[in-house]
Amino acid sequence: MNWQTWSEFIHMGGYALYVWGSFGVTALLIAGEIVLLGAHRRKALTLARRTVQYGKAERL
Amino acid sequence: MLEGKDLTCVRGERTLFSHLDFVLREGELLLVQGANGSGKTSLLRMACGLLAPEFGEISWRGEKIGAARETYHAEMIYFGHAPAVKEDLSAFENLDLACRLAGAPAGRDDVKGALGHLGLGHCLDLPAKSLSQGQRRRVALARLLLTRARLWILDEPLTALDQAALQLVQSLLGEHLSKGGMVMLTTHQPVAIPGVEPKTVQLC
Amino acid sequence: MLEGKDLTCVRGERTLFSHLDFVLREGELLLVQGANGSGKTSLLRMACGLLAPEFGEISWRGEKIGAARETYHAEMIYFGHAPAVKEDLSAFENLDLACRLAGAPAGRDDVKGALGHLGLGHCLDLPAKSLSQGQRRRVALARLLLTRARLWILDEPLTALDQAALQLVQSLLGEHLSKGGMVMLTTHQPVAIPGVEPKTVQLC
Amino acid sequence: MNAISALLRRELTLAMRRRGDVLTVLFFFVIVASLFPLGVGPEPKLLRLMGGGVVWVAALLAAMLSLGRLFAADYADGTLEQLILTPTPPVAWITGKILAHWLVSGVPLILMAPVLGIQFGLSGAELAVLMSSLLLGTPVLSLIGAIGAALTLGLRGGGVLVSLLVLPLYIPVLIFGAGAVDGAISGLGSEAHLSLLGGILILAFMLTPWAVAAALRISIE
Amino acid sequence: MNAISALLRRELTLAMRRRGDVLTVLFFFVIVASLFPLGVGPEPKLLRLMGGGVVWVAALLAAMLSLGRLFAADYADGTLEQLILTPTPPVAWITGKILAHWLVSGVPLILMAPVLGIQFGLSGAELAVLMSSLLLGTPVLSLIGAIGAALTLGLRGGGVLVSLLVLPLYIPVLIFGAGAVDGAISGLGSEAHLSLLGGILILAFMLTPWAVAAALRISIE
Amino acid sequence: MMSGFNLYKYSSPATFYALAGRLIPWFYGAAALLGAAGLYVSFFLAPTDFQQSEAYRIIFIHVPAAWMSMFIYIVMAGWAALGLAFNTRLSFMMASALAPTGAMLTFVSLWTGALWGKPTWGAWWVWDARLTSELILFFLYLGFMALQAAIDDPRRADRAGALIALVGVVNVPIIYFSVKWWNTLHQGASVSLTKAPSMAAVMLAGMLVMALAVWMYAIAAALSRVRCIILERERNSQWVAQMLEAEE
Ligand code: HEM
Ligand SMILES: Nc1ncnc2c1ncn2[C@@H]1O[C@H](COP(=O)(O)OP(=O)(O)OP(=O)(O)O)[C@@H](O)[C@H]1O
Ligand SMILES: Nc1ncnc2c1ncn2[C@@H]1O[C@H](COP(=O)(O)OP(=O)(O)OP(=O)(O)O)[C@@H](O)[C@H]1O
Ligand SMILES: [Mg+2]
Ligand SMILES: [Mg+2]
Repeated sequence: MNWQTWSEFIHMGGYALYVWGSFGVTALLIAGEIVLLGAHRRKALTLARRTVQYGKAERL
Repeated sequence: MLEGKDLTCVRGERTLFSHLDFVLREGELLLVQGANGSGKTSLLRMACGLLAPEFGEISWRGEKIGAARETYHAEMIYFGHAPAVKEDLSAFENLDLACRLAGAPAGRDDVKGALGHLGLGHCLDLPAKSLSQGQRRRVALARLLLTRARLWILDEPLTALDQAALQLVQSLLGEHLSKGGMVMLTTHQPVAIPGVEPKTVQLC
Repeated sequence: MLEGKDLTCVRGERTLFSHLDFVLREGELLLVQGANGSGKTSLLRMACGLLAPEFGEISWRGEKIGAARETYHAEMIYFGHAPAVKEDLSAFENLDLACRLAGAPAGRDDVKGALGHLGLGHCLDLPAKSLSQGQRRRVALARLLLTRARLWILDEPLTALDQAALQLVQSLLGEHLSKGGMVMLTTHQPVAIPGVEPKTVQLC
Repeated sequence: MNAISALLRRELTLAMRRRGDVLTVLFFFVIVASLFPLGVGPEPKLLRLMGGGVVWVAALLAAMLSLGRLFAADYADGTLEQLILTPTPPVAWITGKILAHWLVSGVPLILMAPVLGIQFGLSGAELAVLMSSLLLGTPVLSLIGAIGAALTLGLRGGGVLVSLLVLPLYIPVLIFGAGAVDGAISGLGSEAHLSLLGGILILAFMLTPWAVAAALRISIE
Repeated sequence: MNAISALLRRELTLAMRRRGDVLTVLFFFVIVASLFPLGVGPEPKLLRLMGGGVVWVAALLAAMLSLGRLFAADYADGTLEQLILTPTPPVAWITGKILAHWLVSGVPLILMAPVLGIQFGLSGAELAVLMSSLLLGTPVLSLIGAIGAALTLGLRGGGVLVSLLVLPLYIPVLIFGAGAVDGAISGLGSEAHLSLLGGILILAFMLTPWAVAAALRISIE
Repeated sequence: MMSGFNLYKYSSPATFYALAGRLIPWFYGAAALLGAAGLYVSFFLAPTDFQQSEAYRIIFIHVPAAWMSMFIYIVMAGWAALGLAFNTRLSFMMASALAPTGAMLTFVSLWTGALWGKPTWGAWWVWDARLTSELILFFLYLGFMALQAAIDDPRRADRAGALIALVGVVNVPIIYFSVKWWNTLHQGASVSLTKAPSMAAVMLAGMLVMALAVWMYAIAAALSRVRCIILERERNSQWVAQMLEAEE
């Protein structure tokens, strides 16, 4: 085990900014992409629903 | 009263017309006629103040339109060849913004009502790029329902419209004229407004 | 013989037509009809090979037009919405170059004759930008007088033409058909070619 | 006033709907700035000396290319005539449009500049000077560029033509902007350059809208 | 063959009738290259080191701006469809068009380059290397650029978009072109760079017309 | 009336839509598990480097991201080529779906590299060959996405994007070697990571596990995105209507 305490872990031997900057931003980007994908899916679904309703209305 | 005196129009190297006079009084319809390229659009743009005449002058209620710019523009609406509809905005946004920019914002419901009146009720929120050519022109025409302008200058407002929309526009014109409004119009199609005898300007 | 089988056309996200068949034989005129936006231009461009059908195939003398590209293009002439006239070249240069590029150079006198036939004799050497809309379309149409193509695909060749030019084009078409040529045509105007009963394809 | 705020809102909405166009200009800026090290070589000392100049030249070129968006679309679809025919004084809405253009195409450049500066090895204080010089300078680019954009409306070859009209006028901005960064690098200080840039900004802000209004009248006839 | 020579003649005639456009690109080249001494400062040693790179970057940007002329006019007036419908194989006339484009927009840059090189203090032999590198490199710019021009036909924001597509692909040309000049300046020799440029030219000449043909088919649908 | 091939072509996005829907959770799950394992290796198993101290741990995200950014570009170009060759819409959609994830990973590798460079080289960025080519790769992704965004007609967008992806992939080796050559002619900053031999195995394992995690994540993200694209494109078709009705 490399780390005795949490603060040591957080401190990363003085390189906290760089290490957590890397891992943190990566995590943020991945989370962001997942959120955007969810939004994209909701948008696509509403678009499709609206189109289907239009189609029905036109056929009537 | 809109009055043009001794107007000459030169485009490129050609003189399109010269010594042209016209007067448009309250409740009158002025029809500008002529073949393609005879200068109808040019005359209408002069009347708006977009194009300066080579000679002659145009006045609104006795003042030159260059000098009375702000009051004139507040009382005038122009409808040109291009519909001034932004492809990326929805029909609602387009009309709403057009009213705001003209300095006469309209309520949400009025805007919706105007679009509904022109048969666009079901596509208020579609971006204009997915509207057909005719539908775009209707969005532009809806401004006529909301405007309080006295003078309407309309350049071929009837193109790309189907029969129903055509009737609607004609009845709009009739109503406006009967309330003492003024209309300056060009069109290649026949117009018939009950109870109105149009004055004409013939270009050739 | 030009043959289209089971054609489907998708533009953007809309299917304009599907399962469309047509056959065009020697001496026949095929009239493609339909409202604005119904897909006439799209069908003609498919027939040229400019637009790939979503399904189905088009063949010329039994071979798919994609495979027989060179022979097909050598026997076909297309006239689209845009007149393909360069504004900076004169009428003469435009027509001369069009023939050369199509691989069938014509003599100086033939080119002049064709332009003269279309009433452009007096403006051979004016740059096309000083020609009117109708005159530009005549320059483009003059190619029909010089071409040896069997198949003519014409997209609204009659717009912006006056009565005389209209007659001329119709007689050109009649002559071409009587010599066993083929014509595929769209137009919003009525066409009457003596002795020819057009086939029609109706799009909607 | 109401009309102007409506116009601003409209411009920003349109920019949001056309995000691609905005981003493209931004990445053009980044790419052009990155071309230089590739042309000149990776020597860090040399690059540091060039850094300010290169970022500024890239900003100039990006601003110039983004001018196409300023009036062209409105001209093509007829909105420009309608704007001219509103009762609002032209100078007011023209200023609004230029402001919107700067917000959409100038501000992203300012925000991206430090990233490019780092690539050229500029330090923190130098980056701050680079950003302030851009903050004062890019509005001038939008203001002056608007004149060129208005004059070339509807002309063929507009893109290249506008560069020919506008780039020479951009040169003072370039000199003072890049000079500010150089001053910071060489330790000579950059206040003088920055205050000159501020002066140009005020001058341009007061004069150019009138010139643009005149240019638009000419182009729209 | 006849059709191709007719096409070439046509392109050159059109360029002569539109001399303004050709000159505009040339002046853009000159202005961009001259912006750098203004942005970076007048240090002669620094300028000499940058010279090759800057001239090459300016050439890249000028070539990119001139791409608008390659197919856009023919697309707008319908000539492009007619060209596609000729019996001539597309690759043949596309090569012809690109060649004409290079003659009109690449060759003037080559001829102008020594003047700019002198501004940066390059010597005679170095200028010769600069010109040969441009001679080998600018055709590649036209060839690769044609792909971008063909793909962006008729798209809004085409000008900036084409730069985003094309500039990254130009980078090898920039590196070897500017590298040749640097080699001459530093005395390391420039044969290797020039022969690599030649190799790229041959490769591009053989491959890009096919890609352009495909791109045109896609855009014209 | 419809030939078997046509039927296949029409139904293929529909079946793929459902299939992708079933696969996505598994790929996300695998990504999460592998990611957790990889992070455990990175932070707890891998010992401290005696030269770089803890900063070197960035390698566990940097290298996998760099690998995947290049790999995804190649896969994207492969789908594009398939689409152009066989005219299958699904291939084009896969290519478009991969691009944003690829661009994101390229950015991650640039970002983490910069954050690593500051403590090790003392500079956020140097114009080293590998760095420069990664930057250019980023531009290539952006160009692809910008082109597709600028085209409204999906059919044209697909094909145009596919062509530029292919042109890019032909150019990538040329760009790579030119950049490499450009840099070595001058003296560049040399990247060398000093590592004890015993460390190498752990590090390699960690990087591999993380790379696998990123790989799984990229597949999951691309599949989710392709589902959205299919839905947008096929919203006029029968099966979408049926599917939406079945849901209600
Ligand atoms: C912005 C800066 C950086 C970028 C864009 C970058 C990019 C890359 C790329 C593209 C790779 C994969 C190359 C391949 O596998 O062939 C890579 C691998 C690697 N990078 Fe970086 N890098 C950067 C900074 C750094 C720094 C500062 C270090 C360490 C001091 C570093 C260490 C490594 C190592 C050890 C590898 C794996 C080497 C191998 O597998 O061959 N990188 N980097
Ligand atoms: N900006 C311009 N510069 C030079 N000439 C122009 C310009 N605008 C129009 N013209 C020319 O002026 C003439 C008249 O144009 P105008 O648009 O006024 O005609 P019009 O009567 O409205 O025709 P239409 O019925 O086709 O609308 C035309 O010959 C046209 O070529
Ligand atoms: N490149 C394109 N991308 C997307 N949609 C297109 C494209 N070209 C045409 N369309 C659409 O396809 C439809 C048919 O167009 P087409 O030009 O074939 O009509 P048309 O029958 O020739 O009409 P017109 O009589 O007006 O010439 C129109 O709704 C049009 O908006
Ligand atoms: Mg008119
Ligand atoms: Mg049509």
